[in-house]
Amino acid sequence: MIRVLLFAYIKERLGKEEIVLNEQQMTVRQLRERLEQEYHLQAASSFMIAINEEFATDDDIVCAGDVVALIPPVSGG
Amino acid sequence: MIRVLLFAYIKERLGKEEIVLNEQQMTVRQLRERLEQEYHLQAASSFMIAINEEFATDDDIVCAGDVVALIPPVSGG
Amino acid sequence: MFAIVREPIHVGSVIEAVADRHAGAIVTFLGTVRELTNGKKTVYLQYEAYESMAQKKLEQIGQEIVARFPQAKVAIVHRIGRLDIADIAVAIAVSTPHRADAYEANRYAIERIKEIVPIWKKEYWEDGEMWIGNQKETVRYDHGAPKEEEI
Amino acid sequence: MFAIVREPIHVGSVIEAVADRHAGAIVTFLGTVRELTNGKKTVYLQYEAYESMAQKKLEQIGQEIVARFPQAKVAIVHRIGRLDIADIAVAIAVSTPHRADAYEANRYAIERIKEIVPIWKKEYWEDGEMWIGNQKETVRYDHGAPKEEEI
Repeated sequence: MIRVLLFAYIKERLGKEEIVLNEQQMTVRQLRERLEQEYHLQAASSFMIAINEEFATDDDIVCAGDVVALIPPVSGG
Repeated sequence: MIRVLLFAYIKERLGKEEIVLNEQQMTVRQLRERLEQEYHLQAASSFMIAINEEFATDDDIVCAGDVVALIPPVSGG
Repeated sequence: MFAIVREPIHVGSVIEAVADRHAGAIVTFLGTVRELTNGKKTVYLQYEAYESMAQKKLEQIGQEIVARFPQAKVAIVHRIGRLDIADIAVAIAVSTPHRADAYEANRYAIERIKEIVPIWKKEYWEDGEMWIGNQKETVRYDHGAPKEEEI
Repeated sequence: MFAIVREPIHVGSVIEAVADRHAGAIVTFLGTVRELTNGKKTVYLQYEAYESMAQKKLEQIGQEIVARFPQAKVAIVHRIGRLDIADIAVAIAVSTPHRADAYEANRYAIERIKEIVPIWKKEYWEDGEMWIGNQKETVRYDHGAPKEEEI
């Protein structure tokens, strides 16, 4: 089970704070594809992905128990 | 009569806060020469001179009633 | 001091956190809520953060600065929640022995915040709202409810 | 706010003086008394000013900044008298709509202060003292009283 945290406009648009994926292991790339298909997040390729609070690349592996976050372009400061 | 205000190490070295010159009119250049001769201020050429709180050049004229200040290299901030 | 807070930022505390006998310069940056952006009037802002990660990323920025300026001390506090015009959203204080480093390190901190710290700003105007960083998501009230276009 | 003061500088007031609905950035510079300069330990400093002219020159610097950055607001306060380690000698606050200008204008202000504002600093060490800006005037106590060399 992989938790995917949502923030900002993604959270608003999907109307929830997280998604739970029933997966044991997948690459970040696979996770992006899954989100695009299942949640119609077509802009998912422009998000950064964090695994356990560190930015990840598309080839990184997400395992069950990891906390993933979708990070749309930030605008703090 | 021209008042000449002294600051920082010049004030300390001469042991006074101002000098009074009995002149009706002189150029800044003449004033520098006078200070060098009379007060042994050999470094006077490295000071800035202010007339009535504005920096002056050597060709500017100082008149009786003006307040002159010797401004050694500043070190505020 | 690296923190994400919901209450008004106390600038004095941020500055005190970097005070140092070896410091000759303390440069502070305050990011404040500006009323006009591209001629458009902001009513208020809402900041949201991935708080635990944002905190870590602020600490990381501090470490990056110290790696480059070993005598620097850094403090960064970012506020989230609703902010009104002229409120302080972020305060960055950097102290160093000499001033050039303090300016440079401080500027570095704000640029990095805008790159890597998971904080998002939503602007509210009189006639709409928008999540900044994603211009496509503009919602104009006068055009009715948000469309169901895909994101 | 442009002032020469003898009491501790209240940084909050200097920052408040530049707060503005149109400001998105406030950059503040604090010049603090550093313990070590070129490896030499300062015990305290004494600042002296040609006060009326210094005040005018601070105002002039503010005008120079506004001429270049018309939306900038500037406040500068310089303290004189005796200052101890970590005391604030000068506080400069600049607000502008966008941050690049605030950093640049603030840096300009401190560089100009060091050029045109008639303020002088005397450093006191354990074994001597010196008016800064004129290295020749060093007085070392262990060499006895100042010599009567010409200045």
